[in-house]
Amino acid sequence: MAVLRTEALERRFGGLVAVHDLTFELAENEILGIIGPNGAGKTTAINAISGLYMPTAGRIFLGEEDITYSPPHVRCHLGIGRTFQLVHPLVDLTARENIMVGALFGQHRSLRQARKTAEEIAAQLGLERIDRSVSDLTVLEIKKLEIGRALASDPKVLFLDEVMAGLNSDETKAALDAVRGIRDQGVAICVVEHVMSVIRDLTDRVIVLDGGTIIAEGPYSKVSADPRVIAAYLGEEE
Amino acid sequence: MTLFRTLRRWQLLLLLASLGVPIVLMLWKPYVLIEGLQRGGLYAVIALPMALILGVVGIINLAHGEFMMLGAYFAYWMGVYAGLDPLVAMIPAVVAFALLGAITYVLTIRRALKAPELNQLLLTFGMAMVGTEFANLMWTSQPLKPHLSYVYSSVALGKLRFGTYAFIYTAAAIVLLVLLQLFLRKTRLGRAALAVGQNPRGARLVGIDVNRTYLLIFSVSIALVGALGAMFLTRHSVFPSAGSPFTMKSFCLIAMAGIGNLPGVVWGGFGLGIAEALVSSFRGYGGWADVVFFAVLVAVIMGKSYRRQTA
Amino acid sequence: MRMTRYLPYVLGAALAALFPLFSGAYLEQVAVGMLIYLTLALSWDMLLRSGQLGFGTAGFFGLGSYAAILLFLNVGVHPFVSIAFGGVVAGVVALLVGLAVLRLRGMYFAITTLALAGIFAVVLRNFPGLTGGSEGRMLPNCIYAGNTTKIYWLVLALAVFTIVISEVFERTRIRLALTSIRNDERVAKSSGVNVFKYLVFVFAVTSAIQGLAGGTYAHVFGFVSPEGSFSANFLLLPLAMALLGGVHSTWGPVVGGLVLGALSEYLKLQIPYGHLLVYGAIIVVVTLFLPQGLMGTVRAWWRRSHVTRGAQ
Amino acid sequence: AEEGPIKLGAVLPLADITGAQGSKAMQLAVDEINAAGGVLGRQLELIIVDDESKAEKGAAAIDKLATVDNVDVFIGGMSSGVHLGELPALKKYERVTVWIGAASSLVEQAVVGLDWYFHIHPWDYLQGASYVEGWAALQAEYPLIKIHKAFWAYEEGAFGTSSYQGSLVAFSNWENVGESFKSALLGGGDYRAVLRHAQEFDPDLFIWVGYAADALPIMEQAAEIGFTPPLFVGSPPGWPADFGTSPLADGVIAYGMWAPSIKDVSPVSQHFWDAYIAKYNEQPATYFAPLGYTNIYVVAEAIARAGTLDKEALITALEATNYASPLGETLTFTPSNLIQHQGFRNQKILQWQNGAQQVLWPFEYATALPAYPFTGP
Amino acid sequence: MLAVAKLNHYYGKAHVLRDVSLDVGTESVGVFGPNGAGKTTLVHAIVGLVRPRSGDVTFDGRSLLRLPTHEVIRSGVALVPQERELFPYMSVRANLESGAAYIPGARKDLPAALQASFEMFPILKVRARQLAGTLSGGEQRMLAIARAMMSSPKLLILDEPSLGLQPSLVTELFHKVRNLGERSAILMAEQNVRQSLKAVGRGYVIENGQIALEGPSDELLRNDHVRRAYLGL
Ligand SMILES: Nc1ncnc2c1ncn2[C@@H]1O[C@H](COP(=O)(O)OP(=O)(O)OP(=O)(O)O)[C@@H](O)[C@H]1O
Ligand SMILES: Nc1ncnc2c1ncn2[C@@H]1O[C@H](COP(=O)(O)OP(=O)(O)OP(=O)(O)O)[C@@H](O)[C@H]1O
Ligand SMILES: [Mg+2]
Ligand SMILES: [Mg+2]
Repeated sequence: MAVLRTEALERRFGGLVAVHDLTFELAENEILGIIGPNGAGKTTAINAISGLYMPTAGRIFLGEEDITYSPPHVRCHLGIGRTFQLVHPLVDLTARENIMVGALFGQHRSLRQARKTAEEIAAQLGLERIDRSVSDLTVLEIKKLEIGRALASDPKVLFLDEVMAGLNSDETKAALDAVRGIRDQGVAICVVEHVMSVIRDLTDRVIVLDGGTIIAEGPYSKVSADPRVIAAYLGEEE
Repeated sequence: MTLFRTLRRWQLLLLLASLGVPIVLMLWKPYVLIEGLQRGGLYAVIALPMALILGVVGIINLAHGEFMMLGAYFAYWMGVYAGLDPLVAMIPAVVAFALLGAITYVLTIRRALKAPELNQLLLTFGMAMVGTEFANLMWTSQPLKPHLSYVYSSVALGKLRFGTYAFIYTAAAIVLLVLLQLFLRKTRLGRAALAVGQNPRGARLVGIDVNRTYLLIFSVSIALVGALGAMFLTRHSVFPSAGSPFTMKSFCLIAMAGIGNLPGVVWGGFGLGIAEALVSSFRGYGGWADVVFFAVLVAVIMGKSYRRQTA
Repeated sequence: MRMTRYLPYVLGAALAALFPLFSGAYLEQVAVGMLIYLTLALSWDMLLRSGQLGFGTAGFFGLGSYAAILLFLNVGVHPFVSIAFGGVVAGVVALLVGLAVLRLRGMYFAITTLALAGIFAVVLRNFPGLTGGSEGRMLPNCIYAGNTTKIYWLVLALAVFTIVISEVFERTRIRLALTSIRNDERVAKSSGVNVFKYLVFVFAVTSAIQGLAGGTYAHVFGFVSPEGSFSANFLLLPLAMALLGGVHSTWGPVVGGLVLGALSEYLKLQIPYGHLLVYGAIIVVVTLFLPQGLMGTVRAWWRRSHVTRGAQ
Repeated sequence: AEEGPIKLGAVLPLADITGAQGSKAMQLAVDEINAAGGVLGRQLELIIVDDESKAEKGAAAIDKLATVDNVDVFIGGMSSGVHLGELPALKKYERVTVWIGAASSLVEQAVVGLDWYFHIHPWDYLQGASYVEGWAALQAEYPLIKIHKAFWAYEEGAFGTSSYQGSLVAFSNWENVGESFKSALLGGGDYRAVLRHAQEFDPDLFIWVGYAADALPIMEQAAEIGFTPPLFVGSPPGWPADFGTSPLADGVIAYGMWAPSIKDVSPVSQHFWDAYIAKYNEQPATYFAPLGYTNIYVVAEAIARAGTLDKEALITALEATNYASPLGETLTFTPSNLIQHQGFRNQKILQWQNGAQQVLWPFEYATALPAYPFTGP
Repeated sequence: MLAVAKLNHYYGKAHVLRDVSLDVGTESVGVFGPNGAGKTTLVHAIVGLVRPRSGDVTFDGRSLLRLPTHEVIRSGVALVPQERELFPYMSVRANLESGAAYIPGARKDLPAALQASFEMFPILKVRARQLAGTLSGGEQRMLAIARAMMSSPKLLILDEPSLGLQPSLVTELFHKVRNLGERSAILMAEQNVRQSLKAVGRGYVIENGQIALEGPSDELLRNDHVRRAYLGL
């Protein structure tokens, strides 16, 4: 059964249709990859699903519930977690508190529980410097923080928008394991990445967006061979 | 789609209103239009230099009005000692206040730019206090104003008799707007100012001397407001707290126009001036003019935010 | 363990409560003024912790003053009840207004709250029958008949109440909510923070505190008037105190309020003519040399010495 | 405690010219009295505390003067708003208080029944009544002057409104129209709407109640729309420095308690004028200067009369005050509507003529004949 | 052309650059290293955005260390910052123009440079009138790269330029870097070690703020440590 489903989702900015007629499903325990050229509408789709932008048309269902017009915090309560492509950690909080925000408000834990949750999640993600101020953290740690905060709200669906960009191969490997670990907890995951090795190794299924619509769908091996995808997105590797 | 269409209709209505209201007023209460434009011109012209440094480069200057007040005193004493008419004194005022602005910038603002943004509030609040008290100690709180016979010149058109001089504020607002727009749009320095205001680090990385740009814009703003103080003095008295209401008025206008929108400041000034003049034109309702000022302000700000959210 | 943690606070509060024992009426009266401003400074800061720059402090202060005095004069309730009423009115008005204006951010919010304060004052002035118009209304007898010690305790209670609320804000989830909103609203929303609810909540609470302060002030000094009760002083001075002390904390505005309050009184006695010049100059210099505010500087220094010791 | 100086505690807004000059004039009087041997063989000591025009600062000032300095008498005062905040403190100490400011009748209501409270400045309604008297006298004396219709332009704050409302009752035999404007002191400065309404009303007498900052701009804007009522009256608490030099000023009627020209008819005033200029090298520009001077002399003479600082004796001695003041008239304390100890009740009707304020009424102090009607530039 | 000598930098007490030295001639040089190694700090030190505690940076024989950033840029250095640093409320076109407008000598070639940018990233031409702040992540990256190239710098520094770019553009970018490297100097910090090693002639590996390895790219490609830690082999 689908955890998340969109029907003909659309989002415009003035005359520009950033997401157009987007219909897809996310199954339980699935890791779905969304790829597509820059400006294809991937981030916009995540924003529309997580509620930061109201869709201009279409519907979104989380399980049975229609969340098309719910405000973002309600969607978070209902089980949508996400990270941000351009990370903006909460700089006046420590790393631990950053994660606690998700636990406190996403799931309405008590402070004490939230603190514990934050510790567990940090341990799970290998985030060590948990009581440091965010300004001392490296990009890698900040990305872990992003995931941790989303995870702390105990989502049913987790959107990861280019969290692995900028990691080297060692770090990527660790991140892949972490994401799989999250999936194993029963979270359906949707990853947006431009690093094909990640998509290849991680995803069960891939959707390719271009110009706001799906141009291809299927396992990575299949879509990566699709000439349209190669032309629009992958290019010829020399 | 429907949204798009209603927006259009909405804009059309606005356009009609902005043309229709003046025409109706012109026929019904010509004074309102004339005096509203004059009064609004004063608001607008004094807000423009603040819009330049607040809206463009993002420095909040709570001492704005105090610089204007000092400019007015400067012009007054130029009149006493050098026999200069305040309008002529605008020229030395520009020079003197550019210098004053530069010194102020180097000694204070420059250091505060690295600090949290709100510190500028405190810093310029302290500066405003120093300015007011300095004037108070130097010249007491007794108002000063030179006599200038041209400021009450008027023309009579049939039964309609109105003052002509105060259009100088209207004209100054428009001229200053045009000059500033040209400066910001057409000159490299102006564009650099915009860039600095949006992202100082980015500006450095394209080769802009950020510090010099700040210095320049701050001095220009102070020079302008100093000279406008001289112009203010032609029709108003100067006293130590003469400037502070204009700081707040200017803030209001800039917020109403939207940050960085200089034409909006001028049109907003005119609009508020006319609205105030309209309310005061009903005998006994002058006390509500402030409410109208604030209500229009709030309505515009709210309306814009609403449009931003739906668009 | 718990006991010792709160010991400094209890001691501080006791010391403040016993202040009248070793001060005279004069210092009490000065303290009354300082504590009122301190309350305003702290409440202003509490809203600022959500990233919202409020310029409505004087407006809600004045609103609370009027509500308290008018209820007291027309209905004849106990002064405490009327002060509470002042707080409630300010809070409720803030709640209603907040539902609309809290969609605004940054300078737009600041100016709109400033405009609202202006509207309150003008509207009250234009209903002379009820409000006494421009002249305002006067109390035949002030609270405690001017007994400064009792007044001091009353105002101290107000300040302590505000400090406690502020600490509640600091020690519960509220701090994380407000900080996340201030740092990145999108992140806050997507992490489940009901941003609007929290903003309305703090706006109403802080405005209610300002209303309480206004009601108290009006009862202590025995009058309300548009010029007196809505004076820009009740906006600008608290703002300066909070900023000078250091924002986003309880103790910054408290220290700022005490320091600036004491400084202004001291300078006034030392330099009868022109003390405001020196006062302003000190504000400028402190801003330049202690950009983090007094408490921020102390905290940074503390952290530095702490970290050094930790490293050794 | 019979040793050391007699302490007078004054509270004034020192950043304002009224408080600044008032306090200087007080010091002048104290120095004069001390130079002449003091009072009861003791020197006077004047302790001035700034109220910063804030109620809470004023109240703290009273407490300081009472408890730290332990003053014998409270003097001073300017704004009514600040004074309302000071009253609780004053009532607590119940020391003899001789106040020169605070004209609002709201204050009068607050000091009902206080036998130690002496108020020198006329209440707002007293001022109104005195102008009624003045205009009646002027109309009787100069039949050319006829007033049936009056237009009141008053600043919208407490000062303008209370003056207007205080006068309205008094002038019930005129047809009055009032309208408020925003004073330049508070960010206003455009009077044309009000002036046009006045022009339409075509009054015999036009009066504006505002501040010094409004004075010249109002004249200019009236000239701009060609508004020249036969009587153009201004009633600010002080005039701007250059008002007299403006050609627009000529013929403008001023309400006030004092004008420099009073020195021509009053030796006390002349003495005060000369002494003030000699000491401070500036001219007294507000009537708070002679008021401050008066404040000291009234208190000092009363102490001398009482022969003691005993409160009851001092009150009795103050009640017997009969001081020829630099403001022209002789000051005595008589009951007003609500209180027992009201000092001045009269204002003067002055007129700007050739750059100076001349007294038109009361006729005892008249320094010039009225110029009528006002013709504008 | 560019010589960095014994650079040391601290954030508070953290020693993030330790005696870092490197050279860039007319060639492309890569800087690799894990997150937090100090790559960004190094390039910031070169352009004067941070002031190192000791060491020296010389460019064309002139020390850059005392120069303010804008002078460094005007002397012919351009940086594609990791954080993009665009002007969010300016149009794409105005952002591009700003890349050349303040560099003496680059101004007259502005139209041609603009043309070249649009050729390199055609989407920017489509978005020319859109505000930079509303661009997608990848589009912003393109704009940052294009803006830096607008001035035809003598030395181009790229801090993780491939971040967020679609694969085809990454390939193109590295291709471009290789071509450009034949004419002007390039210093590129990258995580995508595999592809970028093909684009640069030489490389440095920074770890914990120190140069751990350096050498020609083919040598690095063969190095065990590099293969294990950065190529995932
Ligand atoms: N402003 C700062 N204040 C304190 N520490 C900082 C600051 N900037 C960076 N650091 C720290 O300095 C170290 C080096 O950071 P730098 O950004 O130079 O690394 P990097 O190699 O560019 O890494 P990345 O791949 O994450 O971009 C990191 O540990 C980081 O946490
Ligand atoms: N607020 C906005 N106003 C106008 N256009 C916008 C806005 N936000 C996004 N766009 C445009 O919508 C398109 C889709 O953007 P989006 O961020 O969804 O792309 P993306 O697929 O995430 O790309 P990338 O891989 O580069 O992150 C882009 O072309 C972008 O310029
Ligand atoms: Mg994206
Ligand atoms: Mg980096």
